[in-house]
Amino acid sequence: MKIKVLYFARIKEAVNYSTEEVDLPNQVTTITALKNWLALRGEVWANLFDGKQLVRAAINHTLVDDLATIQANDEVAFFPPVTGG
Amino acid sequence: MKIKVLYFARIKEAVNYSTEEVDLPNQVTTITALKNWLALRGEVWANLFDGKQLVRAAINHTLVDDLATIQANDEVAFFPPVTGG
Amino acid sequence: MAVLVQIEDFDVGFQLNKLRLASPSIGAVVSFVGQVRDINDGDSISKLTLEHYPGMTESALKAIEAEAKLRWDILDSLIIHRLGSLQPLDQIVLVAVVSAHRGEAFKACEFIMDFLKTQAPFWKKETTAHGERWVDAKLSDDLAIKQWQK
Amino acid sequence: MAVLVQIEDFDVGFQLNKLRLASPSIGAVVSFVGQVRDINDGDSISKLTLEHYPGMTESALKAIEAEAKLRWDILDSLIIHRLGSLQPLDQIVLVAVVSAHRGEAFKACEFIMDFLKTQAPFWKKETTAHGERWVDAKLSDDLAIKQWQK
Repeated sequence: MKIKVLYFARIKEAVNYSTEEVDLPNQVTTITALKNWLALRGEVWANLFDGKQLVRAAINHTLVDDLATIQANDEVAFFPPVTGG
Repeated sequence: MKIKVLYFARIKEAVNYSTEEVDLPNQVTTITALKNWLALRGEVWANLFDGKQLVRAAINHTLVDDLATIQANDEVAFFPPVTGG
Repeated sequence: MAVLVQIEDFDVGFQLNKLRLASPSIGAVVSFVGQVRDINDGDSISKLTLEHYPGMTESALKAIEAEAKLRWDILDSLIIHRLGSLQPLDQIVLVAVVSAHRGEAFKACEFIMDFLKTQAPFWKKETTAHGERWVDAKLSDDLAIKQWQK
Repeated sequence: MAVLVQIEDFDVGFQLNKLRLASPSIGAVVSFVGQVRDINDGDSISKLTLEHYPGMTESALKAIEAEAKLRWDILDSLIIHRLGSLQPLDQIVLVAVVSAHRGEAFKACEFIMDFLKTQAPFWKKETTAHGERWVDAKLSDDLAIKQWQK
């Protein structure tokens, strides 16, 4: 299924992407599975999702945890803990 | 000893005094004693200090309780619970 | 740390900007503005008259500010309280506190308001269609104080 | 209940007056203003750049306001958060809450700020003499949330 993935702040700078459209394999249906699949892209991606830094995820503008389910046409975002205010 | 007594808000209206100088007998040395002494002035005064309504007291601009000691030249004030803000 | 007791209205925007621009180590500005409401205890209020105890008011408010500064890490504070004759929608009081971080300013500002309500010698008289009446102190204000007991 | 996310500065006095004058049943206006500080983690800050997640920011802030309105008896609220490039002494954020009585407005305003700090997708990058760096989230902000757990 096709989804949109967005990256923000230091994660955007690390992966050098702000937005991309990806076509997920059938077995990639959760945030955890998406992280593991993206980690296969290379060292930068593997380091990002190795669990040593906090990476927050949102689906369609709502904060979610790693077990959340992804559906076709979702907008998934990865970003560091927020620091506004 | 001579002291100054001030009255505020509904108490001022009840006793029809805002400020007076009084010369206290020797035995009147606390707020309680002063209340009892003023209560001898008549019905309005007796009603004011009969304990059925809250009457706050201050000595020299500091809130005090009824056991506080009065000294010569003190400024004593009687007023209802405050309602500012 | 300043206290103003005055008949005149005040400009909240001006006062808050003055407080925060005094230092770039200020990160947080918390303020409370009290406004005269049009209804109290079920009756329409056309006028509110504020009496106070000159001299004691200022010293009571300064003591409250000093206690707030002892308890929390705040950088400055301001209390403005009006006197005389007010109407619904008029401002009555401003309490503003500045600090490096927000938690301290929130606590100190609420503390100052809670103590002002129960310790500062102001009294309100309301004018309603039935005439004038003194406003009674509220039990809820006495209860609010309890949360600050050490 | 309004949310503004904007590059432009805001006029706190104007916004607070607009909120309180909307109704004579408002007795309390509590507000928080956040200001850019000149020093963070021991380094002088010459510039602060704010990035956000357009769309999610607005919906996150609206959800926080709605939750505050569910929890407390408040009459209205306003959140303004700035974006882009800021300097020390610049205003970053305004949260204002109006209610009949002060306790509700104090709690709701602090609640909104605490959740904004941990839930709204903003990120700060600081410019110091050593270059640029992303600001790390603070443990104290995560802890602040715990006081609001039901």
